[in-house]
Amino acid sequence: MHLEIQTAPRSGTTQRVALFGRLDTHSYPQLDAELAPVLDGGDPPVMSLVLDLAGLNYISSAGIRSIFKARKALTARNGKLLVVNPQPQIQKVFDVVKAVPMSDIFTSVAEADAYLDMVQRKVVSGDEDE
Amino acid sequence: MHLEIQTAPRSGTTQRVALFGRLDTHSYPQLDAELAPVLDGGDPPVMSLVLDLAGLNYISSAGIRSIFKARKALTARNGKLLVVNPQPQIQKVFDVVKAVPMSDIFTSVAEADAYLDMVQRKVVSGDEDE
Amino acid sequence: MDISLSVPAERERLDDLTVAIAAVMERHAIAQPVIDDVVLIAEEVVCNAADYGFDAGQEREIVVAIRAAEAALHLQFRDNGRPFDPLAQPAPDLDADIDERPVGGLGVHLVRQLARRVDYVRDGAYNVLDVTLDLTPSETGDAP
Amino acid sequence: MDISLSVPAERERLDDLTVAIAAVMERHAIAQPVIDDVVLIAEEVVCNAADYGFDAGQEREIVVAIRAAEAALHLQFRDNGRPFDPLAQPAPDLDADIDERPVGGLGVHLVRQLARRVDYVRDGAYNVLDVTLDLTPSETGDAP
Ligand SMILES: Nc1ncnc2c1ncn2[C@@H]1O[C@H](COP(=O)(O)OP(=O)(O)O)[C@@H](O)[C@H]1O
Ligand SMILES: Nc1ncnc2c1ncn2[C@@H]1O[C@H](COP(=O)(O)OP(=O)(O)O)[C@@H](O)[C@H]1O
Repeated sequence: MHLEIQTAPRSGTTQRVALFGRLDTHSYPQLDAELAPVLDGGDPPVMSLVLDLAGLNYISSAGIRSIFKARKALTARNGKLLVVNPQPQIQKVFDVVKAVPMSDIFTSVAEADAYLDMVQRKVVSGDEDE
Repeated sequence: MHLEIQTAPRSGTTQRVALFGRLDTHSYPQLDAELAPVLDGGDPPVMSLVLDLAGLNYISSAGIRSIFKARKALTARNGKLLVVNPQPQIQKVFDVVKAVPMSDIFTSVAEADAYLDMVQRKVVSGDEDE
Repeated sequence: MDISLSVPAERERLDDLTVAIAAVMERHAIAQPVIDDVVLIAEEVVCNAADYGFDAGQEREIVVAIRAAEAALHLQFRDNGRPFDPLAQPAPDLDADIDERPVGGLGVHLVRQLARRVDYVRDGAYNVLDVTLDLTPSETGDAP
Repeated sequence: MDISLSVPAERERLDDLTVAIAAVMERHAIAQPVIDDVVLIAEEVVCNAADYGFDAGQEREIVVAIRAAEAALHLQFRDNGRPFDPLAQPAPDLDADIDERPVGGLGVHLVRQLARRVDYVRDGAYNVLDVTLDLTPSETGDAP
């Protein structure tokens, strides 16, 4: 009845993880454990983590802390954490604590994928802004 | 979400009433009000009241009191109160307070009807025990 | 499970109490018949306190504590109403002719019969009623 | 709605509290977003008390009282932990570079932001935190 985590097969340097249920003070260690190998890297390391939150009903500051930690680990190696389809309660909490920049929140997996493709093309063609 | 009462069209001197939900300290006045005209009589008066409890999930002493009152009103004019299909919680409470004699509890409406038919035939043919 | 709930001792507050108690027991996978018994006991005790326990205008409070331990569920009711020992009440005469019996007086009897054990003490300004019910061994009372 | 619930101030007891609170609010037809906010606030306050509020071995208790009145829901948390005034905490710097911000320190901020109003007093041995939330007019808080 608490948190369920579905980790998709890795696709290139992109990893999709879907969360269902409640990410709170009881369940955040489960997410930390599931994300540890993803954040540790691999060869080549995961550069984009897409968190699909369509099935997540509730988040508290303990859950925010886990997502924040994941985001830091990724940005430290110039990677990205994208969030897809947060439900209203989740979006509200994200807004209050500014957990994820607005530009990293998408309303569908397809939209996030399109964004990642675009970034990828920029990197390959060498015309990335920074 | 509380008590629902379905009073069937009267059939001869038999009245069937089905209860759904909870018969407790909040809802017993509803049953008292619904049964008042039935117990008042009519011409000819109701002689058999069949309470169908298949849909009743919960009863407390306040509900027992209502059923007890109805039973008294009927037996005062040689009528009968039969109970059909009490669920386990109801049966347990009935047992603890001996609310209705075992012989007046039936496992289906058909069984109660058959019993009433039999009593009726006895009355008509004049060979009733008492 | 170790929670206590308090409401004004009024009939209108009964359902808040029982809904909350039932939700906690469901979380701990307590069997439905036990939940039904607890709700029934709470209804009988709270309604009696509300109906008979207080003078008009008196501040009325009732607290229910629930604790599961071993194969037992412990309920404690505590109210600040007039002293009333339900265990001192005569049992109703259930073997009397059913048509002669009074229609009421069954609440206290129900509580005593459904419980494994009931104890009463007057503790200062409080009636304290301890009610113990059986749990089947699978109902741990310790949900994750 | 006028109920208070008390549990030992331990993380393991949090869900008994929130499940019971949610059940009572559902009965009063309180909107789901308000229930979510109340559960979140309870989680933040109870976990903070459990994590930071007590010395090892100290008896730890936390009480939540809920009352609905007019267009507001009033929560009161009362614990016997060390004095802690959440309103005296500096707000986190949310406008700092997101990659430089600390990962924690958001619980108290969330509580303050979700509530219409928060008041704190130390009352003898107790921290008393009053939290008021908005109800939409259709949420009467007075179920039948
Ligand atoms: N809390 C109480 N304080 C004072 N008197 C009580 C209390 N509870 C019960 N009584 C008395 O005990 C009697 C029996 O109660 P009960 O068995 O619940 O049946 P009923 O409420 O139908 O009379 C009541 O009629 C009342 O006189
Ligand atoms: N009940 C409490 N008693 C003592 N200190 C507390 C209490 N609650 C919070 N604190 C302190 O306030 C800080 C901020 O709490 P909070 O905003 O919930 O974030 P976090 O728990 O992630 O640190 C905590 O790190 C702690 O030092």
